[in-house]
Amino acid sequence: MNLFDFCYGLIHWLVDLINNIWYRLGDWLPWWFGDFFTGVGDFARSHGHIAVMAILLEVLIIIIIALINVLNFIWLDRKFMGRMFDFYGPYYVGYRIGGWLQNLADGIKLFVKEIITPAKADKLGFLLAPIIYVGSSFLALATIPLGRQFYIGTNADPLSTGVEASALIAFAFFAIAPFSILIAGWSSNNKYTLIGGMRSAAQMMSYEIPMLLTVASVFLMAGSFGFMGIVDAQHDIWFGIPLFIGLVTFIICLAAEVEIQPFDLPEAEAELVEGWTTEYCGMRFGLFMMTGYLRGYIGGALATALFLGGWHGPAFLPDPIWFLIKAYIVFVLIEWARWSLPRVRVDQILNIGWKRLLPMAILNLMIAVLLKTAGWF
Amino acid sequence: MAQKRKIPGSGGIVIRPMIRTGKQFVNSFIKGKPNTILYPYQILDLPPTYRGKHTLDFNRCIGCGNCIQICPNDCMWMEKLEDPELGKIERPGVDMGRCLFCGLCVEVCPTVAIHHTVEFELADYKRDKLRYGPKELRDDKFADKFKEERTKQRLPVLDMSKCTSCEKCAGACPEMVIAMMPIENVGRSKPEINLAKCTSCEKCVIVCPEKALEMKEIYESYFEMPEPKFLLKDCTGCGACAKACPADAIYMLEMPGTEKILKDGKKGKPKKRAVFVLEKCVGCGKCFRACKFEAIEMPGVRK
Amino acid sequence: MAEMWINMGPQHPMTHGLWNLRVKVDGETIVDAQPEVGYLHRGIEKLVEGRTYTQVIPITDRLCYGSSLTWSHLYCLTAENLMGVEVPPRAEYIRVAAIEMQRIASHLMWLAAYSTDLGLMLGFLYTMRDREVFIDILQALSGSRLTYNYPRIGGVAHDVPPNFERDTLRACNYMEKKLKEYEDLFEGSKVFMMRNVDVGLLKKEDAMNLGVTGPPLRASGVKYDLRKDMPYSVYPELDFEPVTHPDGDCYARYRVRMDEMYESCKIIRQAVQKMPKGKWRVVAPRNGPVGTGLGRVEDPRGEGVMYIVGDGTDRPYRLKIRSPIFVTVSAAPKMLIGYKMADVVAIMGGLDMCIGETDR
Amino acid sequence: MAERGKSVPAQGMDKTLSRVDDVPEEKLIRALLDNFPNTVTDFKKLGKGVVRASIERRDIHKACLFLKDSLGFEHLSMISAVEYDNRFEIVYHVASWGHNLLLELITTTPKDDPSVDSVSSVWGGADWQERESYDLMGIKFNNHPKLERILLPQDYLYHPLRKDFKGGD
Repeated sequence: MNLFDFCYGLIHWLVDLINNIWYRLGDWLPWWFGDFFTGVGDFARSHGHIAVMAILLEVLIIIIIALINVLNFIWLDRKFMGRMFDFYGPYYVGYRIGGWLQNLADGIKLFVKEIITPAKADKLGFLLAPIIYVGSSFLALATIPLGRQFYIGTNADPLSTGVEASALIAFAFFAIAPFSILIAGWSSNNKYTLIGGMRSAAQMMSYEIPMLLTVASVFLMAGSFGFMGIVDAQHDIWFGIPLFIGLVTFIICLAAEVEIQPFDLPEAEAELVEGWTTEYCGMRFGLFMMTGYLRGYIGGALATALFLGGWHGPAFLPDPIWFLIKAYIVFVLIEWARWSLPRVRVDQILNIGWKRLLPMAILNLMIAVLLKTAGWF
Repeated sequence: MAQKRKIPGSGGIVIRPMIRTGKQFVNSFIKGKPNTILYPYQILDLPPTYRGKHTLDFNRCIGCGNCIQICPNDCMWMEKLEDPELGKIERPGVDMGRCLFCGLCVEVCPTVAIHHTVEFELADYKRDKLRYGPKELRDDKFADKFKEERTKQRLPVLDMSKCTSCEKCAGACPEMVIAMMPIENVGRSKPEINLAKCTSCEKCVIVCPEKALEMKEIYESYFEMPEPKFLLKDCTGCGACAKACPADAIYMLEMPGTEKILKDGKKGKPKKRAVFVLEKCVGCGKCFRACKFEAIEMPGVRK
Repeated sequence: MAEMWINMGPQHPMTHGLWNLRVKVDGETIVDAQPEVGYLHRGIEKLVEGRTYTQVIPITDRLCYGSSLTWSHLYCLTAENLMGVEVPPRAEYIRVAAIEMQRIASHLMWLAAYSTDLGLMLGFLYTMRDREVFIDILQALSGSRLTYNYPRIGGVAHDVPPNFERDTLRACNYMEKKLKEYEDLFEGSKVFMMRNVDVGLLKKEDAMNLGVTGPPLRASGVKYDLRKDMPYSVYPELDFEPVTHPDGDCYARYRVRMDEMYESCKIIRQAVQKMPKGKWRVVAPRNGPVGTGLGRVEDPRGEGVMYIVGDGTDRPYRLKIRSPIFVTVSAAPKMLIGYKMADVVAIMGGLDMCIGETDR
Repeated sequence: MAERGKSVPAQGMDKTLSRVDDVPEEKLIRALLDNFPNTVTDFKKLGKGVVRASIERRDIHKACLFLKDSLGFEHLSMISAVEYDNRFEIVYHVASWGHNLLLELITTTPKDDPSVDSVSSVWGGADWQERESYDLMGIKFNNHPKLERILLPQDYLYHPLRKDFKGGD
């Protein structure tokens, strides 16, 4: 039973439950009114309607899981950072669960804050930037399956592979973010945000290439553009083992794409105040921040699916749990490096991207080609 | 002493810093606890020398106001009080909102009556509440608990009202630090004790027939205080300075030969003049401020 | 991108205080820079004229939040020079130990700020944690945590607390262990070296001409340390070595400060062990004579000089304070031009800005 | 990017060290007296390595150039302006690192014309210090590249360190 099947069954059951009352209501009413009622009920019970509802429910489930994970990530990040820095981290809000509720408290605080748009800002761009940023990230999220049967699908076939080329789609959506950052930086009408936006564009575009080259090696090995095919191909051996260079390159590129510490130049606190988010406040900033962690989650999930065998693991835990555990490990590793390293400079980050990571990615691709032609995969 | 630059190897890209932070993580999460002091629940240990809120010993304080004079921020003031035991007194209050906790008032106090406690949580909702009057500062027992750092010495102190100028103390002193100085227009002399050389042998106290000399504990002073200069020609003998003096260092003595002849031929009361026992003077300048005839000069003291 | 002026400050994470650095950038490269100070001008030189010699000490504490003790010590030196007061030897040793602890605390605060400038939050928390060790000792010594008000004209305010020697030696050992850790953390990291080496080059001639003093000067290869070259207090009796580095870049400044902390540990150890018994304070005269007094010390940030004019009353007639950073920051354009925008924080952070003393 | 600084020997004052060797204070006074016989009015040795000399203001720039170029006084420590009843004194504390000398060079200006020649062309570090003296004490420095207020706002009316300043609004 896959997620679609489950949702379909749930919606079907719910519709039947409601229809039970609905039809009886129709029986009591005059015939011309009762016919209308039964017509509506029949429409609700039709396959197309229930399938659409089921897909919406699937999306909702995936989003809720993602948001809970984002809260977990923020908490984990702060707590882990705190212990590494020799302090407690979140402590009092939600004392019994390790200060987990601190994030919710921060979220509420951001919700009730006033949203200020600078007087000389480009209003439309200023409003659109967070929407594009959040929307593109959620779209990338939608394509990632959490388990063999746990994905946003459209049929109940247990052997279905979901969306064809879902990995390509995920990377396409993942790469929209610099566009919105550039819009945010430009429309804020502030020199810091402008420089931050420009840096972001330069950085993300230069890191997109090595990242996609490593991903191409994975596609090559798996012979598929979809996550299902890629993860299924890793049943015997994770791609992270033969393509270790690719894994390293991918994680470094991921850190740059998600803009975390050694590569967080666009929002460099010391010289650019807060970079492209300087002028944002209230929940708009909250969205940016939340989406930053969401992108961290997506990045971890991508690395898991592409290199770490996805949901494959010993059978005592269900698929999604294995998937999330691996994603968390990748995230914690990135965070660990994040809090241990200073920030690199803008010329250095481009140097690293073009002079180190691109050759590594090409080398990785060559290894993949060799392995594939040798017939080992 | 030119150092060679250590170029970190490839492990320095990310592994070595991560090992360092990982060690700290293990130390503060698995082996022990973080270094943080959870402030409202745990409180930092403060040393006894910490300069927090003031406390005032009413019995020790003589109300000289030296603390008010030395305060760099003018945050202290004198308040007149009526105390059941001590009578009419003057004691200082402190405005914590302006105080910069420099500790000069504590250092300058001649009787070590004012102290700092380790209390530092003084924030309040209104500025008026930060003005701590003497009654709120009062803690007569604090000075006993406090470990005194300033050295004190038992020294003979003169009560001029009892002195008869018999000069026995000067004769008894083995160190020859007591000199009899004649007082102008009074016809008597007063023993002046060079306290810096005194060895506290108490011989002068024992020999004094009128018990005018008494051993008292005097604290060492770190500051050179201004000394009052008395101008006899301007003195009217009103006695305001003697009343104002917090250290009882000024005595009004009669000047023989200045009696007014009254109408009936009898002699009236003689004119008085102020006599300063400078060993007891704390340099507060109250006499200078009290004198309306400018018979007392104190350079460097504001009127 | 066209050239544009950017105001970094007065409210900016880079400034460590309240000043303004106007940089003209071409893309990310700096083509011109113009520091502006004065936002924190409190008129201390004028305030001093209305206070007695003793009352000035707490005011001079407020000159620099990072190293308040060295400034009040400098004022006391100057006033003693004016009045001709001889300080008892015990007081001198206590002062030296306290100043060197203050120097370590100040350098640690610099390291904390510097590492956050480079984006390493970690360094901030580690160094601030270890600075606390010395702050605690200074607190037990003087009674306060930031503005100590400890030196007096003619000595120091209190004698040392019990267990002072034990605590200080322990703190020195702890600090030397921790400094090794910092070296591991900072120099062992390639990213840190990438941000520091060859950044903010200040040539020796420029440094000498522009009046740069202190660690930035010694990092440019000039061996000049007032503690050694024009010794004051009891420094001639203590064995230490002024630290220099030939390179003149940000890394050299970092290295000089780190090595100075080692040297300070050495000095503290000697001062505590050699400390004689006796009085720690003499009574200073209330009125200063007519004349001038001069004090020069090696502040953690450079050469601090005070010039005092007495007119025979109990208040100073004029007190002129030479702030090392005020002069050093005028050399900032020389260091900044040609580097990237992100290097501004490294370069200005490497100078250890303290606006309290700059603006006075 | 600027090239890396060549590692130079730490002691850099070798060429000037040989000029004045024993009893540097007296040699310094003699050198000043020889070169400015008419304008150096007063001199005194204040302590070890500290010398005070007074010079008339018309020669201050020349004297500073001489001090830097010939005597090796490479460091201008401080410029302070002091107001007296009848004059302004501008005190230059000039240090020589090679000889461990500190010269307190005093020049006076009358009250109605407080101006001296700028020495910022001699020592770059004098630039801001002269601006500060101008700002707070109102001493005008001729030939200064940019004589503006530095600590106080540009439109401020007073020179607050003067004794007749009673607090502006």
